[in-house]
Amino acid sequence: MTKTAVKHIVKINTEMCKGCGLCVAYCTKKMLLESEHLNKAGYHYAEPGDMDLCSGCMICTLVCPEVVIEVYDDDE
Amino acid sequence: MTKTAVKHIVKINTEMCKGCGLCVAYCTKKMLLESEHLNKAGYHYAEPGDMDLCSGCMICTLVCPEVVIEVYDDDE
Amino acid sequence: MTMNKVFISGNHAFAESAIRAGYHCYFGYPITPQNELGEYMADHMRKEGRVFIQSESETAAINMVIGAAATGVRAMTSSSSPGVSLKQEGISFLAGFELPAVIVNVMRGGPGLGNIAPAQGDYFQATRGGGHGDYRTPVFAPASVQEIADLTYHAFDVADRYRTPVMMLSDGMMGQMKEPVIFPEKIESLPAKEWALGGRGDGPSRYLCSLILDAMEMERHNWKLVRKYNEIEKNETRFEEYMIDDAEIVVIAYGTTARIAKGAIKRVRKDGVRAGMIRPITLWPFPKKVLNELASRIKRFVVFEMSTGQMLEDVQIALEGKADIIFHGRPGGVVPTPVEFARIIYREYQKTAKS
Amino acid sequence: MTMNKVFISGNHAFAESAIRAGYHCYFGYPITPQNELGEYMADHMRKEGRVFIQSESETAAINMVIGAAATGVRAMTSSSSPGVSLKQEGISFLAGFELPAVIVNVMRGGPGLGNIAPAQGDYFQATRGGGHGDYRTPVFAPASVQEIADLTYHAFDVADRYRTPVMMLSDGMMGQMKEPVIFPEKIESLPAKEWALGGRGDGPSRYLCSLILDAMEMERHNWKLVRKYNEIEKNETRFEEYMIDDAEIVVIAYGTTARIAKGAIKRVRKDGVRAGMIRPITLWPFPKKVLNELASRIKRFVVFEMSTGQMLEDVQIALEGKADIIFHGRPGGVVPTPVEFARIIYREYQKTAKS
Amino acid sequence: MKIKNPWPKYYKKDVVTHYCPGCGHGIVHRIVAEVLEELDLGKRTICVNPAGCAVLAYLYFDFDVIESAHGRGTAIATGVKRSRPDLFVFTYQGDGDLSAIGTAETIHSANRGENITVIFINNAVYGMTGGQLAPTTLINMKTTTTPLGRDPKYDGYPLHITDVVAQFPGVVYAERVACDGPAGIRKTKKAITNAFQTQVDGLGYSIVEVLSPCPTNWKMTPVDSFKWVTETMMKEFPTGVLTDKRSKKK
Amino acid sequence: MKIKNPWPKYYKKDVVTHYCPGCGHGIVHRIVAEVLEELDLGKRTICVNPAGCAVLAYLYFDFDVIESAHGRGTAIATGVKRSRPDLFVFTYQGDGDLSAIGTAETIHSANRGENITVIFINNAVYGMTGGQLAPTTLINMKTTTTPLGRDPKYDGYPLHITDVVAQFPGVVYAERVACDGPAGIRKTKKAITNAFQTQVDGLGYSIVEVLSPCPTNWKMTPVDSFKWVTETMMKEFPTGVLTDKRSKKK
Amino acid sequence: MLLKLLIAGSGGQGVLTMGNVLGNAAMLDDYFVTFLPSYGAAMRGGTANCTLCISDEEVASPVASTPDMLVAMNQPSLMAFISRLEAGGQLLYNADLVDDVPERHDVDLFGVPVNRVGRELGSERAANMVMLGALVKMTKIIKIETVFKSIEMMMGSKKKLAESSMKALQAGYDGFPFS
Amino acid sequence: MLLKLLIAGSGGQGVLTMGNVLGNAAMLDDYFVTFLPSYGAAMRGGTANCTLCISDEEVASPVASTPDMLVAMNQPSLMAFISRLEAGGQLLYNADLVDDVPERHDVDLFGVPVNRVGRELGSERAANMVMLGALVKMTKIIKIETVFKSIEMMMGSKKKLAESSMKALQAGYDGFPFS
Ligand SMILES: Cc1ncc(C[n+]2csc(CCOP(=O)(O)OP(=O)(O)O)c2C)c(N)n1
Ligand SMILES: Cc1ncc(C[n+]2csc(CCOP(=O)(O)OP(=O)(O)O)c2C)c(N)n1
Ligand code: SF4
Ligand code: SF4
Ligand code: SF4
Ligand code: SF4
Ligand code: SF4
Ligand code: SF4
Ligand SMILES: [Mg+2]
Ligand SMILES: [Mg+2]
Repeated sequence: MTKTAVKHIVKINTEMCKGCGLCVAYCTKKMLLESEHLNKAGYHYAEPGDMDLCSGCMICTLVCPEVVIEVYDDDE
Repeated sequence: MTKTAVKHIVKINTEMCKGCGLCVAYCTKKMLLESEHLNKAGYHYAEPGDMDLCSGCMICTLVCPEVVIEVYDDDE
Repeated sequence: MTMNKVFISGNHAFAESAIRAGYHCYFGYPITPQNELGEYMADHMRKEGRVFIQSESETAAINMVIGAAATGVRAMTSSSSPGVSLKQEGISFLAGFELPAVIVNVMRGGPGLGNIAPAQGDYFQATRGGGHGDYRTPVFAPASVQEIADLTYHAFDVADRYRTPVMMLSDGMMGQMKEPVIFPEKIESLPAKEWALGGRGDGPSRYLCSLILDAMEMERHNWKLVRKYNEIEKNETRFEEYMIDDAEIVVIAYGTTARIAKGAIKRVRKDGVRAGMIRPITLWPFPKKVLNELASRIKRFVVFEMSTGQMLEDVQIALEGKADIIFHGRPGGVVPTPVEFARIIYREYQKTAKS
Repeated sequence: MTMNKVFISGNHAFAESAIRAGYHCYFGYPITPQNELGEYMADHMRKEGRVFIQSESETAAINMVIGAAATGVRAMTSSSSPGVSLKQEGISFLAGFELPAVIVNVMRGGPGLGNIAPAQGDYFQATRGGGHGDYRTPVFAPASVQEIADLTYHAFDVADRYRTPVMMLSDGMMGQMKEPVIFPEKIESLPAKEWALGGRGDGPSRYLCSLILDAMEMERHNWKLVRKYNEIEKNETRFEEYMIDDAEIVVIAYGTTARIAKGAIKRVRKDGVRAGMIRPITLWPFPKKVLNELASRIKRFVVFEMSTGQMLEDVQIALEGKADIIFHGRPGGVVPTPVEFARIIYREYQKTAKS
Repeated sequence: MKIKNPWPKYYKKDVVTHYCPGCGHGIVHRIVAEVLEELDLGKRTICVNPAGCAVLAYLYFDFDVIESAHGRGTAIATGVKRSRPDLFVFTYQGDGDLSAIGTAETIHSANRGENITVIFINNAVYGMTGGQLAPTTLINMKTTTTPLGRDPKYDGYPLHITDVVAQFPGVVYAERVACDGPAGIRKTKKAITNAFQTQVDGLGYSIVEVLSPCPTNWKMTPVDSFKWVTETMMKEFPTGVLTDKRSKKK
Repeated sequence: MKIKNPWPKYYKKDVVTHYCPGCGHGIVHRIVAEVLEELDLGKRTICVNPAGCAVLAYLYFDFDVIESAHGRGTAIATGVKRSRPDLFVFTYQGDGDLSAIGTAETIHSANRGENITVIFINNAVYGMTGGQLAPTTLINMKTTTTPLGRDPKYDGYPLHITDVVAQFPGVVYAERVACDGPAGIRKTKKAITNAFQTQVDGLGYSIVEVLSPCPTNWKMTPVDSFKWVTETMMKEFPTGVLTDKRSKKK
Repeated sequence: MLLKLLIAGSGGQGVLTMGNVLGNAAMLDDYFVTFLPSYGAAMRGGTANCTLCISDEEVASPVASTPDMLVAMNQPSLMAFISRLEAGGQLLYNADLVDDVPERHDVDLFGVPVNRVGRELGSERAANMVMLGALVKMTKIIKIETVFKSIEMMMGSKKKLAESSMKALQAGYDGFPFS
Repeated sequence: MLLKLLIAGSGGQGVLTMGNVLGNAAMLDDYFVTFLPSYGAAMRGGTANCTLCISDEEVASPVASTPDMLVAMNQPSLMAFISRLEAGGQLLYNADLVDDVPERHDVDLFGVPVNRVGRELGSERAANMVMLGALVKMTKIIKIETVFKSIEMMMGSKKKLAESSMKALQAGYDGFPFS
């Protein structure tokens, strides 16, 4: 898979994530993954995989019910 | 106005009549009249005029809210 | 004075007095014997740029009142017995929210559809917070059209001061009859309520809710309400003493029955019967103290109600068994006569004499 | 015996026992903490060719009950505090119609939305006919899941015998907790009710109504109801005496608080504290007589409620000031502990000793 | 001498109704009684009375009747019919009763497709309580609570509740008719016959809305009231069959 | 490093909601907060919370909120708006709240054309109380009170309340959308924007029905729930604009 | 002094107006006064009636189970209430609509041809004011001037109505007792 | 004798089933027993817990503010409830999902690798029954046979589930104390 021009950084507040898996399912680049670890609340939280794949399409933030995903333009 | 073949007799229970005037207004032969007398309840009750005019069409009984009109075939 | 006296019905007096109290919103649903109240509002409120809505039901009306009260304006609804039953959930919410509102109940005969004649059968519902949960509402019981005007005006102040729904408990006779009335001054503007919701503006967001999932917190809220109710008992209890000083037998009655009892007392006094009356003007808080004190010297109390005996229980609680209580009730819409009451008072007075 | 014992929740016990009482129709609307009751009905009623309807509201549910009861079948509805407030108009109609029905209230914290924890804040509403007009409804207060089963079964008989709505007053803890229960026999067929409406057939037409426009007639109806209520007071008052014989201090509590109080009494008895309890099983009619009689020898009564003090008033009325009453309430969903109650009893007992 | 209009079997004789002169209730009462007789239903009928001017209908109807709390008629009818499906059950309700306070019960009994019949008397006002605004009151129409006429901005628009429920799959027959003269009264009888038959055939919910004169609160003569129904009320509430799913359901 | 999705101004930060994983409420909450920010309404907004899973929404919304008794939201909103027409007022209600116990309030606030907005979360069940039948439950759908599936004969049919009110003259904007994936969520935001703007322009009643997943009571994964909305729920409840009278009213 | 007055007639006859005008006048003369109408939809188009209690001290009950005076505007209302009339009391009846007056020797009976007088004055609708005039004359408690003022207050807005009412009032006052 | 037992875990771990099975068994052994679940939508997908009170006399309160025994199926529930554990009480925790056990020297701590054991038996879903077996062994109040009967009664309809449950129960019973 080719890498995108502008780089993006995806931050997920894993402690507040409820592991619903929606971002994982809808990530246009399939780069978000479900962790096999549980957070304190007992959920398999989501975590970014290969950040370079991120296109910054914001779909993940659109579907996240918990508003725990932040996407940044990595401008340097 | 020509008289009808079969004769009819119209009886109105004037004491229970409320003088609404519907039968008078809708009588197809305009033969029902509003009395200038009041009944005990204080209404100008309806009363038949020239019975011979009655066609037995039953319109009066249809519109009477108090069900106080009776129409008979005068068979003799 | 005569000049600003008006000959007006109880239902209209409720309405006119509320308008003079500066209230902004009326929400209600028609029901006899209080239709004239809403009709008066329909005539006057919109003209004055205020709000009149005939709601789809009493349930909707009380909830509209909640919404209006939440914004800090004075709001009111009115109904009669069956309709007031439908407001009980809403009244419980008002109490939980601690929102001020005035609710008028022009009582009629019950239970069920009953009839449209005057009765006093909703006393329990009014004085014990007919809705669910631990709460009380101040209840005013006017005995004349003038008092309807005065107490309605006052009710809005009490509602605001304590942030509580207030009930005006009247009956079909009071609502329908006309008497001369002098109305209080019209209030043009009211102080703002700092707790009212009006959008967060530049401040922090706020919410009004009665939901308190944590039991401990809920309990704190319940006891807070109780403290408030104790305050109200301390400050707002009202009653009228009538010919008490030399009384040997005391009548307890409110509203319609009280004014009839007055007539009865006048009559028996002519025959030297030393009768007096305590007329509760607030049914809750109930004038317990004065009754209990009286009981130290008076051994016979007569309770008159147009019901099968409801205020009776408050009298029993107040007197703590210190005196005999005779109850005479006429439920179902029957309006007793002064002669009838006089006969009872006379009979019971004889007994006192004997004993 | 073990064999027909089942480990079941209070909510399910209400339902199963009603089914065994041969009732035909359930109408209700979901509300925590009694959802399992309706869900049990949904599971069982249609299977048995009976009627289960989840109505659009509590208001609709109680009116569906009226319709079903009018045809003579046994009918029931259930809810929790806010939902029961919405049924008050309908309950008043049931009383006016003189129709039998069973209404379950699994109480929660209030007022308003409050919370879903166990509470006893609807006592006034239940025992004083929360709706409008002069009426009462028998109120049963089970203190164990077994008693839920027994009293629900019994409630249908009382409802039919006196043609009156009957209230089952419980709380979230009772509804949710499971205990071993032995259920009464299932009733297969019930006697016909001659007053029930079923079409005129070849007889005269009949009607059921609570509207009585003539005040005199309405009054007659009101007093007829009172005579019935007196009968109920005479025959149906129920209470449990617990360690009363040698008691020097007596606890009064019902339902959840009563079972907790029992634990407390057991504890203090270990320290030689002569405590006992009167547990009202019917809240209306309230066991006035026994309390009043006890007051001649017992000078200190402790009232425990999960409210800010409602049954308290019935105790005051019953004791007529003959004894001291100490009230300890935990409203809002807090479930008190035996230790907590024991401390109160102990403290008050010391005072008795002193005085 | 033979009588041409024998007394309706299920209507009480020699009782003076409490209705005002020319009130539509009396006419519809008679029709209901006639149809129950023609379909031979009177013996197994339970009627649910409203709170409204017809609250006393049980004094005139000669079949079993139960009263209802204001607006709850169809909930009560649901309870009756569900416990005794063999009975013939209908409600008789006014516009305030059915389309204001009873809205939820009306909508949901219809949506459940209860096998009951609703006779809906639309006189555009609250008759019994003295002529207040009803959901059905026409725009600009004066009532005691709209002294300047109904203003849609404040009071909303005339509510067409029958058209609403007619769209529900569970509502098998719905018709609006007008009690505005001989023809309208005949149509009314036909509609009520169809509605009752729908229940008898076990097909589901049926409702007949009758535009009915209230001379007293309209402040018109009975004759003018009839005319007003035809000329004014029917403009807002056109008569006709609103749904007829009988063939589909059979 | 610039953030592409700054935190919505009117949504409380660092608060864990009580919603189940994948619940639609969370998504719609966020959208509402975003639109209030974009239309700069947050400062003069009063939201009426329901009794339902969203009963605690006031813990998440960062604008003024008043709770309502179950089903009475639009009555309360009416009281708020009528006393303070300058405020922006919307209700947030579930299907049980709005279309069962609240039916009368919904119908009549809509018919009065109250200048308020209704956000209607249709998840086809009673979420908060544990998954009972709702008026919107699909035919044959299993719930805790329809263990064998919703049977129209007993339980009635799925109620299309938004379609009903959309026909009222006082209802200016009504749209049904689905929270079933990125596209649906974008449409949802657009619809809510239109509805809010309708009120801002003083045109009258607006309502947005959101088909919203309830994974817990549907007993599905959040992802399957999204699919189920698209593939099953939308068959019964097609999305789209149900009425748009904005041009007429202007 | 306590005067209990019952005015009865059929819906359209304006008996409530009579009561209101007189009650308002009593107020203007500084009496204690209560007015209680029959109410409710119970008997549509049937009889209407109202009770007035006029006194120089607080009025206990506005209800008059046994009135001192009865004004009957038509036959049915006369029949309905005459039996309740206090012994020694007075009955005023509409001579034009009442043709048989039941025997009661313990009360004074006065017939007033109010419809006729009204008609002669050109408005039969003012018949009630004719009766009111007669009543005022008979009771001798409230000054006729005050009643004029009262009419002024209550119908002031409707000039024509007020005038014809006053004319009728005067006629009834002057004409009483009619023979 | 009065044993107060609190079983806590996350929604899906079947803690209510544990309580039900044990409570039902206690009944079969003719004990007085109460079972009180946490209820309400208040905390969706959060922790679930239930309280069991087993006694040879009537149980006053089904609430256990200070349980004698605590069963914690995961870390959060351990954290939530350990402080409430009665001094001298016992704690059973799921060793597979709990990695730090807060210091409490006044109670006995037993770790049980229920997920592992369950997995080994081929059904991790039966982990709760492994824990129940250990619990029964430790409490020594209710006969294991009765617990089997109880499972039979409550899952009888679902043969497979019942069997795997019983296997797991036995394993937990035999394995306890795990070291
Ligand atoms: C709960 C309740 N609210 C209000 C009333 C008063 N009430 C009785 S009938 C009625 C409305 C009557 O209008 P409608 O239903 O149109 O019947 P109509 O008299 O016009 O035939 C009202 C408001 C009541 N009896 N009960
Ligand atoms: C008067 C009353 N009845 C019932 C309830 C219980 N209750 C709370 S929310 C609710 C229904 C929730 O379903 P819905 O409105 O669809 O909202 P959701 O939880 O699905 O979002 C019920 C029945 C209540 N709080 N008050
Ligand atoms: S922004 Fe788009 S590509 Fe990047 S993680 Fe989110 S969904 Fe995936
Ligand atoms: S969508 Fe949000 S809550 Fe769901 S898994 Fe992704 S980050 Fe977590
Ligand atoms: S039957 Fe016809 S013609 Fe004869 S009176 Fe009646 S309406 Fe007139
Ligand atoms: S229609 Fe009937 S009530 Fe009306 S006037 Fe004719 S007879 Fe009398
Ligand atoms: S008020 Fe209207 S509806 Fe009622 S009886 Fe009179 S005319 Fe008929
Ligand atoms: S139950 Fe359904 S609606 Fe409620 S929070 Fe959970 S998923 Fe959301
Ligand atoms: Mg009407
Ligand atoms: Mg829902």
